[in-house]
Amino acid sequence: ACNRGDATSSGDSSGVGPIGIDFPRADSDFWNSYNKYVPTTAKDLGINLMAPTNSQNDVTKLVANVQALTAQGAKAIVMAPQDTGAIASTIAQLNTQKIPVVTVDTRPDKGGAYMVVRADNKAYGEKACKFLGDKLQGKGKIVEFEGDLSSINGRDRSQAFGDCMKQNYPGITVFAEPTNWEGAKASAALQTDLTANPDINGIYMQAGGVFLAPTLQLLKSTGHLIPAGQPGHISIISNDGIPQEFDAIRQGQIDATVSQPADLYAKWALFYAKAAVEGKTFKPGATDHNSTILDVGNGQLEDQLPAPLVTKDNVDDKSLWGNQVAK
Amino acid sequence: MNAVEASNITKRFGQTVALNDVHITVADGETHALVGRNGAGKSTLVSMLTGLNRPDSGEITFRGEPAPALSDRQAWRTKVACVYQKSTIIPTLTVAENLFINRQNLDGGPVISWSRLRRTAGDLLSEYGVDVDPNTDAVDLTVEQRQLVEIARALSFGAKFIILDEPTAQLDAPAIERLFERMRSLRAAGVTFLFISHHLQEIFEICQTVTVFRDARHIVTSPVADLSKDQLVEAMTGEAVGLGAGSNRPAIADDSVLDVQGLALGKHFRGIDLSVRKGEVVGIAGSGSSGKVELGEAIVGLRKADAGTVAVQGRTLKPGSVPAALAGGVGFVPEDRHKEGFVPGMSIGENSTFPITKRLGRFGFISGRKRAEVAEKMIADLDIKTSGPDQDVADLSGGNQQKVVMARALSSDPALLVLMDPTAGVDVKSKENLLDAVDRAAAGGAAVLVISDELDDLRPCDRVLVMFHGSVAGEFPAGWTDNELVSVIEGIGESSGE
Amino acid sequence: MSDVSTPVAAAARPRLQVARLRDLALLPAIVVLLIVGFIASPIFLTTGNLLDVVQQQSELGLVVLGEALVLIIGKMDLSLESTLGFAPALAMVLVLPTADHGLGLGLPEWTALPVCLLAGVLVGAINAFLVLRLQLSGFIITLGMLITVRGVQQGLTVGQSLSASVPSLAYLGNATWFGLHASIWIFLVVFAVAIVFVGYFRHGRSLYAIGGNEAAAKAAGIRTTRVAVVVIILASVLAALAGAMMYGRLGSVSASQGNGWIFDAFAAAVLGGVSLNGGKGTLFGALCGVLCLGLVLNILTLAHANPYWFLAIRGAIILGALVLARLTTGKAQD
Amino acid sequence: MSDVSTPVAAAARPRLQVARLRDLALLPAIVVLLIVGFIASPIFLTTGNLLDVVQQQSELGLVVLGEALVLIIGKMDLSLESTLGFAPALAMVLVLPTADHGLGLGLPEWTALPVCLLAGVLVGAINAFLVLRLQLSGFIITLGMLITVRGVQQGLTVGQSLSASVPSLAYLGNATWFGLHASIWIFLVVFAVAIVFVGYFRHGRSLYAIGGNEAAAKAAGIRTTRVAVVVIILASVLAALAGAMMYGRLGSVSASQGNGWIFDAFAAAVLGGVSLNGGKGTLFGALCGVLCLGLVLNILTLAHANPYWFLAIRGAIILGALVLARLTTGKAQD
Ligand SMILES: Nc1ncnc2c1ncn2[C@@H]1O[C@H](COP(=O)(O)OP(=O)(O)OP(=O)(O)O)[C@@H](O)[C@H]1O
Ligand SMILES: Nc1ncnc2c1ncn2[C@@H]1O[C@H](COP(=O)(O)OP(=O)(O)OP(=O)(O)O)[C@@H](O)[C@H]1O
Ligand SMILES: [Mg+2]
Ligand SMILES: [Mg+2]
Repeated sequence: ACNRGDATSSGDSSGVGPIGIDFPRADSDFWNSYNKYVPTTAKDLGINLMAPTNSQNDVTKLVANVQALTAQGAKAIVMAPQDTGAIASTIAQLNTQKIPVVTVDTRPDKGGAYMVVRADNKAYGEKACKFLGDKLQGKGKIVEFEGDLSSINGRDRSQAFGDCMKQNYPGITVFAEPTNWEGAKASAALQTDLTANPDINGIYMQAGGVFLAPTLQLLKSTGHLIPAGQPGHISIISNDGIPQEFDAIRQGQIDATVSQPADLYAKWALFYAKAAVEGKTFKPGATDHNSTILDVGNGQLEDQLPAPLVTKDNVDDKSLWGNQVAK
Repeated sequence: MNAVEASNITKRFGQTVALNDVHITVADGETHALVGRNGAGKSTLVSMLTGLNRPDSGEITFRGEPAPALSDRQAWRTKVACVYQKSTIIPTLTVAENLFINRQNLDGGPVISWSRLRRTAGDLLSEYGVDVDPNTDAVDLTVEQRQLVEIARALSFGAKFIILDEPTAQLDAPAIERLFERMRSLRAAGVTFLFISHHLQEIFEICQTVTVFRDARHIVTSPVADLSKDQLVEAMTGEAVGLGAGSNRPAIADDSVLDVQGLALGKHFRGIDLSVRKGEVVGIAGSGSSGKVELGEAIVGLRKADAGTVAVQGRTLKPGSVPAALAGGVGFVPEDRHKEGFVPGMSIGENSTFPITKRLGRFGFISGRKRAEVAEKMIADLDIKTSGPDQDVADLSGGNQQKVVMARALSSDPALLVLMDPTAGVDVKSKENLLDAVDRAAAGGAAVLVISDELDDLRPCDRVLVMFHGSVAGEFPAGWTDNELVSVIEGIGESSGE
Repeated sequence: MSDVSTPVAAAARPRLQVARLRDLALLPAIVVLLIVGFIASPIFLTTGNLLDVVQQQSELGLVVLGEALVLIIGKMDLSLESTLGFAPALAMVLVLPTADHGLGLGLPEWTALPVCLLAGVLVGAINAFLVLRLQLSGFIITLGMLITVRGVQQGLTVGQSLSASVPSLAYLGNATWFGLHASIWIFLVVFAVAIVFVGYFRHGRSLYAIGGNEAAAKAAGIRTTRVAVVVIILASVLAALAGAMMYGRLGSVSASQGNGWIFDAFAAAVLGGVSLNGGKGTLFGALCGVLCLGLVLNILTLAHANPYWFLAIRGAIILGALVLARLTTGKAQD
Repeated sequence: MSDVSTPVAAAARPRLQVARLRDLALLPAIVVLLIVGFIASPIFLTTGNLLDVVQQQSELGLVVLGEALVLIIGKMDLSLESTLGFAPALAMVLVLPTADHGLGLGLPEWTALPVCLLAGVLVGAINAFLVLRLQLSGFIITLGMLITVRGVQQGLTVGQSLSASVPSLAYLGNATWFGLHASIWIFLVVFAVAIVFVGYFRHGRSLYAIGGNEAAAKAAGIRTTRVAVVVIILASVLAALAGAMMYGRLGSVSASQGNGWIFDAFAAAVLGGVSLNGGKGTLFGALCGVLCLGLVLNILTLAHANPYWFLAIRGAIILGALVLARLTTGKAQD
């Protein structure tokens, strides 16, 4: 710790900024990919990026980090608040200091961000529901691994999936299992459910990074891991879009995933942060990168990035971020 | 008027009847002795008389008024002060605060003045001749100091009725004498005492009336002057007296078992040379600060000496290692049974057989049957009052706990037996039992070292060494008189040995 | 077992200082942290930054105070971390309309703060009943309560963050008094009062007596059960108050508010010399512990420690502070 | 012998049984759970389902066994939950190529399991050194180690889940022996050995003596420090073994593997009657505690309890089991 007076560590110190960024966590595959995209993207964009902080999924740490970043002269802040309510007063305060905020992945409940960059988590749930519902032709039993019930993304996915199932596929029974984003809990719940209902024919996992390996392992050891297309196959759809999911799709172990674009998150978050420092403004409407900027209320703009459904048909698409990282 | 009158008191603990329809009346201004064997129910009665416990049935009055409600501690404290047998010192607080616990605001104001508290505590301690810094954490006190602090506290309340439950068990002679002087002058000022002790000569020294309990029942209450010592012992034990039957051990062999050379430890003792032969019983006497206990602890490995050697049966022991000492054939009774004597929560059987678990089965396996056999034999030998070897030691009375500690020391048939204050808190009959056991061990060829300032413990010794300020100040062959021993213990007498 | 020949009363002054050293055991560690922080960033030693640290620690500080009091009487309370979220959440669902994820009971807005504190009383009273009356193990009971209380919050709020505005509840967490955040004042004043209370008042001292030897305290006339009940409830109320302040500072109460805080609370208290065995340690020490943890985090943030190694460095610093405190005071801990 | 009032030796048998009652305190709760489970789902009482429960609890079971042993000697170890993830993760990064998030050191694949267990030895040895040698508070030291060890895992793996295949490490977690999962065998056999060891063997009994009164144990010739070192290291090794089994069962080691498990481990041990004060409780009780927690979870899963109230129900059941155990045995806990 002898970088006295030098809070910047990557990017171009003559570039735009300095821009501060907080990583929400460093213990999940998805966020790890995002964390790795950030510095390289910053360099490409000519941003003077401050060394990132990490709030370990704790809003009080996030608030403290933001205070430290502003004390060190951040001109704009990129964050991914996992608790979207509790960040309200911090954002309000940053606004009074005229420091624009870009949030990634989540939208602050009270707005106030310069731009929100995210994919629609409700859409994940819906896509998963439609895919599974059609695949099972409206009949059967599905186990759903819910994320942490107190996380907005987990809740959005659960709600959208549940509502959609109820409306469109009343013939399907959904066993919603609270997992707290823990693979071990998911595995135990699935094992119990399979014992009680050997005819389970679908699984929806809300985070491939957490649930994929335990699920496949359990299916293998209980003799339920039957490739797609063969009788007895359990249809599985996941969320995240990590390389391991793509492998599993290729091998027919799972059917699909919704790719949550880690690379685009990094790219567009930094892009908007830079634009904010440069004083640019944006309006609702279609963008040049295949997405739409929406006004989600109170003038809060949100760039909803595409979150493509990945199946056997498009799993080798080079533009998917999961195919760009070395596994 | 009676300071206290308790009638028809019955108390059970589970299956044990601790008090069976007993009564006691302590008249104003007298010093009343309560005696009885270990487990007779004395301490249980004390807990009733001080409002810590409610009798199952029976009635207690103080000067004719019914006892206060159990929850009204303040009212109890105005009626009676007490030194309990179990320590009521709070180890994490300073001595000063312990002395004035729950009344730290000496001036009655809301805020505590610590400097005033310290001063007052210092005064109180020096008044009772207790040489302790009031700022010491109580956890650092020695057993004796702790006892003195308890006594000073109880006396400082200014209550007119004071109960002392075995206050002298862990005091040396001068401290006991100071306590008695104090009690006499308080009695002259009209204070009433209920005094519990297993030292019967103390009863005759300061008490006017004595009540005897046996097996949870009241046996007799009588003026002390009307009873002989033998009658008193008979009332306690229920047997005609056959105590003090002299020992007839075989002659002492020539080969020495314990050889201590040039042993020294900090400020406790230095230059100690000592040897004890097979079948010989050697006593070490001395006051609390003489270093005798520390010497014993260094011999058995509880402390590591700075210099010198300890050899048992010709083999030098690794300093500061109890396992080495045990392996070398040492058995011992530590000074503080609560601290080092036994493991509460474990049974008598286990506690008494720790050193010999190797012998109770093969490959580290412990045969419960063998253990029970050994334990039952020891329970019979030492007359431990218990429901059986599976009883938790924590549920025994103090004296019986001490016997379990003795049983542990004897379990390995040691070549050298080191006993530190072995009869503290043990009743007369049990004391005989313990000393008999010592005798039997010596007769069986063990060398025995008795470290105590209890003259009764030292009487069976073949010779007694007296320590004073860390060195041996004198040596007496059997047949010494109390006076000559005590004067050397206190550093005022001529030593006959040197 | 120690020396018979204790120094006599003349040595009182130096002895006292040695006894006090333990409370100050963290000071060397704090000094080292201040130096390291100064090297790490020029921002560190500014008043603004240090006040930020104090403010950020204010809620944890109240929880630590409550936990330290409970530890001093020889009990423990793990459920404080759940009370931190449950109490304000309950207050909010009671006053909020259903549109804001409330229960729509229509309680007047001003009742929110009292209800929040009452929720603290409730949780504390249940703990006290189970632990003191039924004599169940405090550890496992309050662990069960930790789970239950958080679960009830999750159930009541259907997992939602409550971010509607309830000004009366938010007031303490975002007001400014005499130019400083109200939470800083509350934190420091409450601590100061508590330090004086347990240091200089008979009832305060009785906490130490109870923790040191309950039977002896009872024999000395201290109403041990009553004191313990009051302390356990007080700790819960402090946690509820901290929860309200947190809502004021952050603008919402999430279903995981306080998650994992109990570790930090214990860490701060024990780091500051409070013993899990009861009867030992000072509130001043606990205060130092809270500030120490806050400084560590602040320095790591200012120094932009590698996010992946952040945790390891943080843990290593805590271990280092412990070893340092041990070596400078020479006292064993427990 | 002249005693009149004490029950005679004939009463020894019944006394023994009363003493043992505490170990069986959970049996009524388990019976109630079995009945409730049977009502909740016809599947519940099938061998398949009950074996599932045992398998799911096998890793927690090993951690509980380790924790119970440490608690019996009067210490505690919070860092076991981190060792559970760290040990297998370390083994994996050492044998895996960089492409699989390893360090690319090229250690042979078969070394993974020994390295994993050695990692347990290492963490345990550091704990033992700090707690026993430097005499620092076990709680705070192992809490510091919990953070540090997890942090080192996060640093080494750059936060990644390791899901590459390392068959030697995975073997114990997914093999089948005599028609049952290897993990079930390991869990039950290790527990059985431990129960017999601490119940009937000299060195085993010494754990209780140390926890009950360390000074007395020392005076009885027990090498207390040596025994404590062995127990603390053994507990870490058991956690490492559980970590390897978990990898085998789940197919990957995530950066948060074991996160929060220490609460469950303590809950199971204390629920089963093991005291945090040392010297008390049996391993059979701890085993019952583990199974109890597993049954609760299993029943809630089978009954498809409302996810939002899941936690609250779970907490309430734990509290209920405690109160039931208290009422049926009439013994206070600690
Ligand atoms: N809390 C308790 N639980 C169970 N039994 C008890 C309890 N307290 C005392 N007893 C039993 O009651 C009986 C009387 O014990 P008490 O302590 O009153 O004896 P004592 O006369 O004071 O003996 P000593 O001279 O050894 O101190 C003993 O058998 C003891 O085991
Ligand atoms: N003997 C003691 N036991 C316990 N704590 C003590 C003791 N002496 C002092 N303290 C602690 O030290 C702190 C201050 O003590 P100090 O002696 O300075 O008191 P004081 O208010 O200056 O008294 P005075 O003004 O009468 O000298 C208090 O918080 C108190 O808790
Ligand atoms: Mg007694
Ligand atoms: Mg002063």
